[in-house]
Amino acid sequence: MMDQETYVTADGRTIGGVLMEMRNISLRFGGVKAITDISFDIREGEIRAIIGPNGAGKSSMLNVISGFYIPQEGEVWYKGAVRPQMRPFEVARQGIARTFQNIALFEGMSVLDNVMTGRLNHMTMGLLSQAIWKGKAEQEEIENREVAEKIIDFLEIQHIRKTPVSRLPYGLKKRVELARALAAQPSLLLLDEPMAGMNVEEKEDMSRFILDVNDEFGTTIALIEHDMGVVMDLSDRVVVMDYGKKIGDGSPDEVRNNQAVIDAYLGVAHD
Amino acid sequence: ELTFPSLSYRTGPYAANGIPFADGYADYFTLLNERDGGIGGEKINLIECETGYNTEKGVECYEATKGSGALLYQPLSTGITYQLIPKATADGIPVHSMGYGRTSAKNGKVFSHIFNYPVNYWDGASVGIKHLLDLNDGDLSGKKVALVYHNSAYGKEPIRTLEELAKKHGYELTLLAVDHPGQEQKSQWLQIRRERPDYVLMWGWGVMNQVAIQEAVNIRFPMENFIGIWWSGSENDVKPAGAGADGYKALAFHNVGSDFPIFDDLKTHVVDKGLAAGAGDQLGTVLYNRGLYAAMLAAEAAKTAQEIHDTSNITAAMMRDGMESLEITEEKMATLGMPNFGPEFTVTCENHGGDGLGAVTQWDANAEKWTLITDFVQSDQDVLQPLIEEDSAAYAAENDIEERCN
Amino acid sequence: MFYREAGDFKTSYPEDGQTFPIKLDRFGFFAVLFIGFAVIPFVINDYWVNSVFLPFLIYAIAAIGLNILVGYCGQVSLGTGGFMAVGAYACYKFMTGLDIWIGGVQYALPPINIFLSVILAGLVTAFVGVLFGLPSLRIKGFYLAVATLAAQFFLVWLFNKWAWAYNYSASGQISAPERSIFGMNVTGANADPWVAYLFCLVFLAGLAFMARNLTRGSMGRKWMAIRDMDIAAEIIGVDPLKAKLSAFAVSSFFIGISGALFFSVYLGAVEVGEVFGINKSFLVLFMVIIGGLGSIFGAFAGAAFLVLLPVFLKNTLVGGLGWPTDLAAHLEFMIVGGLIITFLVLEPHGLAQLWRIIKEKLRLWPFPH
Amino acid sequence: MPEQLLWGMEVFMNGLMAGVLYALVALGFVLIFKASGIFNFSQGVMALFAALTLVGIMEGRVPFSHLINAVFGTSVHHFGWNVPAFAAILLTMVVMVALAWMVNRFIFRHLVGQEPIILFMATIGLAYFLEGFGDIMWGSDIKKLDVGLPQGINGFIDEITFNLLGYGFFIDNLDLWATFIAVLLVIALVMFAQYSKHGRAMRAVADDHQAALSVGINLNFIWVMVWSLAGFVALVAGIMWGTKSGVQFSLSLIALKALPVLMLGGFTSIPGAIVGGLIIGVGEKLFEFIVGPMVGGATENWFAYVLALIFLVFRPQGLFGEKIIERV
Amino acid sequence: MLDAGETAQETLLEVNNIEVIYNHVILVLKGVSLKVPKGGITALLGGNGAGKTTTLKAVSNLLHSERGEVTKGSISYRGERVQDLTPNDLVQKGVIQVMEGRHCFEHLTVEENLLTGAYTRQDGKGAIDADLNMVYDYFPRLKERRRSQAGYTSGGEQQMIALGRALMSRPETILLDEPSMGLAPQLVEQIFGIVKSLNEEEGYTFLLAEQNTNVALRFAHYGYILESGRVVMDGVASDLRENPDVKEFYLGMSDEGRKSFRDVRSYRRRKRWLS
Ligand SMILES: Nc1ncnc2c1ncn2[C@@H]1O[C@H](COP(=O)(O)OP(=O)(O)OP(=O)(O)O)[C@@H](O)[C@H]1O
Ligand SMILES: Nc1ncnc2c1ncn2[C@@H]1O[C@H](COP(=O)(O)OP(=O)(O)OP(=O)(O)O)[C@@H](O)[C@H]1O
Ligand SMILES: [Mg+2]
Ligand SMILES: [Mg+2]
Repeated sequence: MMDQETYVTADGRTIGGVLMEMRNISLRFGGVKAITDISFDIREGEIRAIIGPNGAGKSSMLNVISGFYIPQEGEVWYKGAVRPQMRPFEVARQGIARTFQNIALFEGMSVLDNVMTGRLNHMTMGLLSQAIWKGKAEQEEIENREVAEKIIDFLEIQHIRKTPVSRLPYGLKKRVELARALAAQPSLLLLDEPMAGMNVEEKEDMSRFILDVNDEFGTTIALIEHDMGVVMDLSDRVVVMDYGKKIGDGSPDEVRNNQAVIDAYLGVAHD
Repeated sequence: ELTFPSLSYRTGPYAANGIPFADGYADYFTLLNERDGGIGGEKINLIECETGYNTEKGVECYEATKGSGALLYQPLSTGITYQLIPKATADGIPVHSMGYGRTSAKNGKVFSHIFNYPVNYWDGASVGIKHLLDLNDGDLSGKKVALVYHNSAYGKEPIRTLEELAKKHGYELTLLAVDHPGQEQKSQWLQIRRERPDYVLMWGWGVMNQVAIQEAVNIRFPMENFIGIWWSGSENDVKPAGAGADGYKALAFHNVGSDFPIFDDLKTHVVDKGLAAGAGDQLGTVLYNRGLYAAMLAAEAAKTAQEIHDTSNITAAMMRDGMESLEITEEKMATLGMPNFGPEFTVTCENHGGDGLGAVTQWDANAEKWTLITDFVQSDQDVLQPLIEEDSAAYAAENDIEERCN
Repeated sequence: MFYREAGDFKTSYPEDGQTFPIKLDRFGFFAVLFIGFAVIPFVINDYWVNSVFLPFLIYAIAAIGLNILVGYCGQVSLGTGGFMAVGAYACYKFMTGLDIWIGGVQYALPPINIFLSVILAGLVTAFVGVLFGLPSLRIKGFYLAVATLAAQFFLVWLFNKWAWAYNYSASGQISAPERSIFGMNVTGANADPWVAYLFCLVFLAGLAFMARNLTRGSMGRKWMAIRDMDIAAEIIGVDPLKAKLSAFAVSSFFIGISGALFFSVYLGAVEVGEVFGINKSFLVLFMVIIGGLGSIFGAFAGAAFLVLLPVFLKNTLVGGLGWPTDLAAHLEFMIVGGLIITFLVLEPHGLAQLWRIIKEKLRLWPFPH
Repeated sequence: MPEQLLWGMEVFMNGLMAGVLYALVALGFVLIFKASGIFNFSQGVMALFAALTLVGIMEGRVPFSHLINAVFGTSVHHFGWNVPAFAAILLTMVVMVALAWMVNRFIFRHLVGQEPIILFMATIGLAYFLEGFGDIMWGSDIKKLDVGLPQGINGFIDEITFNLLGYGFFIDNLDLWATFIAVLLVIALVMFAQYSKHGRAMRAVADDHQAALSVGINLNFIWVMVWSLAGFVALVAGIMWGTKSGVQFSLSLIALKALPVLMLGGFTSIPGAIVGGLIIGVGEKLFEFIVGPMVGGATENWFAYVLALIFLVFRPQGLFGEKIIERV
Repeated sequence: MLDAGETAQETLLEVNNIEVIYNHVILVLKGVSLKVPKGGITALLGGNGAGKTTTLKAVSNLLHSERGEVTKGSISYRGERVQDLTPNDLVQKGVIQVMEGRHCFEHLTVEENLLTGAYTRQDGKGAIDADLNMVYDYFPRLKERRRSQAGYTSGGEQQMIALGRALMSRPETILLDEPSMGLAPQLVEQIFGIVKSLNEEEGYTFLLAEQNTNVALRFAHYGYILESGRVVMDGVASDLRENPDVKEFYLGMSDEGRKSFRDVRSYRRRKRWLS
């Protein structure tokens, strides 16, 4: 079932084999069926969108991927093997980073510190050497700081580097969250509505960032978004969910013309 | 000028007890100033410092006052006393912990600057048992005695003594600890109700006393078989239980009530002049009398010191000498207007704790007053003395102290 | 205007990450260090040491420790008093020669040097702290705060009952015997005030340095992440077990040391229920909050404030105005309570934040926006 | 029946009764927590203050007499009249409402939207303040409180159980009364919080101050109302405990007995306070009865907390508390 | 109710040159003035951090709890100064805000959340129930979830709750902060449809802050554009829609029509009206 066949997209990116595969996932909360028997895969290097009406179970799906929700049924395959049940932080250490729909930044810390938390899994110094600081710990800190600063540069948030996150407007917070996730240098990046609450200009910026990340670092991206323009333009393949069920899966064009998708979600055929 | 700091606690959980003591202590010195112009012609300077019964504040008070020529400290809390034992000794200032503090400080050979005359807790335990012996024609064998105690260093003090005495007199001892603050004692009193001890002794403090007495009333424990230590025997402890507390007993090392000539003097020279400490409404209460008594002993020691050193302006070191040579006799007390106010005793270099004379008082709920129902009787020195030797020796060893008085 | 930071550029990350990035601050810091180590020891007397400096230094250590747990890691603890007691009793056992019974045989260590005793006491407390920190994995917020009271009450009860802990002394109190370092008495009644002062200052300086380093590095970020949003922290890769327990360990280490110093250097004799009761827990928590959660400077400010304020009030009300002591003490309660409220209303994030805002204002002064 | 078992049963029943008394204090905490997310540490001191005020009014004491005397050199203590208990309780309630108003006006109005720990700290500040204030106002002597509640062993139960089992159970009359009152209180409060408009608004405020403001809930009104209710509960608790041990400073420490109850029952649940109280009461009494003698007794203080802790490990929000919502 | 372009209406809400400072030091609004005519839909547009939310909060007096304050200028409603009123007074006067970022009462059920919206109403249970049904008609999804705690609903569902809750108070003026955020496209249309119908049929006045300029300008009558705390442009919605800058930066249209998000190459360009 693992198909490792790779191909090259129209704009010259290489899409690899299957990186992650969800098999027959079902998730219930008491009586609420958030996800019912959904399967789909994410291939290496692609931008995979998940769309669907409100309450369809998209965020829940991301939570399953990042190990926060444990599905009652189904398996998660990652890098060619079934992922055993593990705690979310272990999932993160396997190279999966994400952003959240309701921003989950560390409000009490500065932007820089928030981005640096993304580097935590790359920092290994023990308690004692950190307490003494001089030497190895400082060295490690600086190396990671350099990575973080690069990402801060990349996302153009240098000017707010030292600002406490709680003072930022909504849109910038989203960007900082992206920076934090990128700082982890993940192999799979999950984005939950990264562009909610942005105007077109900002969405353009954000799109650019996402494309560049995908391009430059080869990061695989799974993304939830309600702006159809963005989804259709950016993604290689789209999964459509409704009421916890999968109602469509395919290239943007296929999805766009799928009657079930139009009925459940788009309302009108999107240009 | 003679400086006496008063480390009082008019606030905090034990304020109700601290206030009358502090008032009595202060009023006595005011009386001396007003009536006699001080001690030996030297005016007394009383510095009150509020500790709130808190050890750290006690330290602060000590440090703040010791520089001003303080002659004597009455720490009024076991915790503060323990702080001050080494500190005051090093600073050469005597400490008088009257009816509390470290019992083995009685051994003057080890504790040069600490005095705890006229009695200590172990004396208290022994006097209590003596009273029970009296009630039972000298035989306690087969009787059950329960000790309800505050679960702290203070509360645990009598245990050792009571255990020794149990061996000697053959009674059975039950120990019932009550955790601070002691608002809930159902468990302890249900156990008493079940096991029906013949007598209950109590080492309680603060709200624990009131609750214990109330619970005893509730389970209809015969109050005359219930004896508290002197810190569990003030008006504060019995009044909340109302009529039920009638007959409750408590130990004492000084007399009660205001039926002494000195109270007339206090009235004319202090209260009527508006010089009374606090609200001036505590005269004659048990703890007021205790403060009065403590001040009297301090003043007498100062007088003795003035005589020994032949100067009116004594120093702390001289004060210490005076305390070590203090002699309280009935005549002395009578001339002071306090006949039979406390036991007679003498302090010596070896013995800083007096002769261990205590008495029993009883509460009359109708008249709302305490009365002394026994004479001052001596504790069982045969049992206590070895314990004191043992404990003080341990302290001496731990702190490299050489024995004095030899 | 007065407070300048413009023109103070950083060209490397170590420079940018230093504790006092602004020259003026750095200068002030060294001045304070100099005064603390080289001036004060020569001018202080018993009163200042015992009433002001020792409690300040020792409480500052405790406040830094608690701040790590509450301010940085977000785990509210009301067990500080109990943990200080562990430090105090451990220190007592080490300095008087720890005795252990193994298989009916008693082995006794010789008394250990006071400096080491204090550090070992800190380590023992760290261990106990981790034990009581375990529930924090399940229990959060105020539930945890109340749960830590279990530690508070249990530990105090234990040290009251466990005769081994107080070397079977008749009264159940522990008293610090005389101990010295470099031939100078640190504990006991004959300790010179300046020696005791320096002894505590060295601990404070060392620990503050460590706390600062821990909190600015990856450890500190883990803690803060857990504090701000524990779920998100876990999802981005923070192991909550390790993060919380390490915070408990480090914090308890600090608190244990402060307990050890509190007992051995400051008070000299301790009765556990009274000295390390729940009020102590609250007092230290106050310091942390008044000073500012998540700020080392705040811990200092809070400790200074709450040590000095009562002394100051007492001296003015009783000494200066001649009020009766009890009225003064009651008023003190009201004033301390009132001030706590006032500060919180003025600036909920504590003195540290107040100071930050003043700086920001100074920067603008005298021209408003 | 073996004696041990009978005793155990007696301990059990008394544990239940003690638990009710704890629950009375815990109720006040729950109310305020439910209505504002404030963990009101001053609840114990409020009970003390209420009881002090009640006694003060009943005995016709002059408030602040000590201060007045110290400043003006006068000697006033009593007005010389006595107020009947019922009227005094009403007057005390007025004072508690005034207190609630001031608490809101001077403290919490300024702390809207702050983190819970800050609010918690403010209540500790308030506790300090009230402690000093209560003492200055009414003096720190121990006062006897008697509003006519009976105390002591209930003869009826004693007799019945003696006839049935051969061992008369000890049940305190005061405890019976406390139980009765507590049950009434809980029923009334549950109705109020769960089914009234203000009750709903109150829970909304606890969730999100800002949003509550935005839908037009009058925070000031809600808070004054809730603090008044809590003041009333404090008064009831103060009467019960004050009758037991006299009115004095230590009364404020009963808060510490209420905390494990609260934790076990859940901070937000009114019935939880009662159930928690019962479990804690029985648990600590039985533990002291069975295990206490082996470890030297006085275990109740910490055991209550440990017991609550054990429950919490399995249910982190307490038995009846609202589930802690964990979502991202 | 209002035709685009019509301005001769009674001004309901007037914000006059206000300045807002957070935390005593952070100056956020630097003199914002705007007018909201009765019965109109006025849109407040602008990028992230422009100050839209702050403006709305200044009006509804919610700044206080965020440690912000209006230091200059005035705000009046029906010609009456409202700066010193409590938010609750304002709701009683008929002004209610739907806050950005949902802000539901997590522990209350969906239905209870909606009912809190009716807190200030005095017109009886019947009327409230009727409105509840109206909200459920608008958002059937909420009806399905009415018994679950709001904390467990999805982001979009929470947004519906927030909106529905505001409707429950039967206000005269609604301040809407980013109503479309996180909603599925057809729901966005639907919500604006609701806004429009409430406006036209019931005469509600709206002031809405919105990032989705496209939709906002389609439904609004008048628009203000904020940039870093200042109003940089205002005008009738239809005019704004035709403005080339607005077109490019806010509507994402260039001369050639809509650009693909893939083709945007540079991140940041300067706005012409600022240079
Ligand atoms: N922890 C939970 N407990 C109970 N119900 C839940 C929980 N998490 C999600 N749900 C429910 O599951 C459904 C799917 O939620 P989810 O957040 O995945 O939706 P979504 O597709 O992300 O919607 P939106 O676009 O509005 O964010 C919703 O109805 C939600 O109420
Ligand atoms: N509580 C606060 N403390 C300090 N600064 C704040 C605070 N809230 C907002 N700000 C600042 O005020 C400015 C305006 O923020 P505001 O939230 O009003 O923007 P907005 O236009 O609503 O943006 P968005 O579209 O992203 O929601 C921002 O620069 C932000 O940094
Ligand atoms: Mg979602
Ligand atoms: Mg906004």
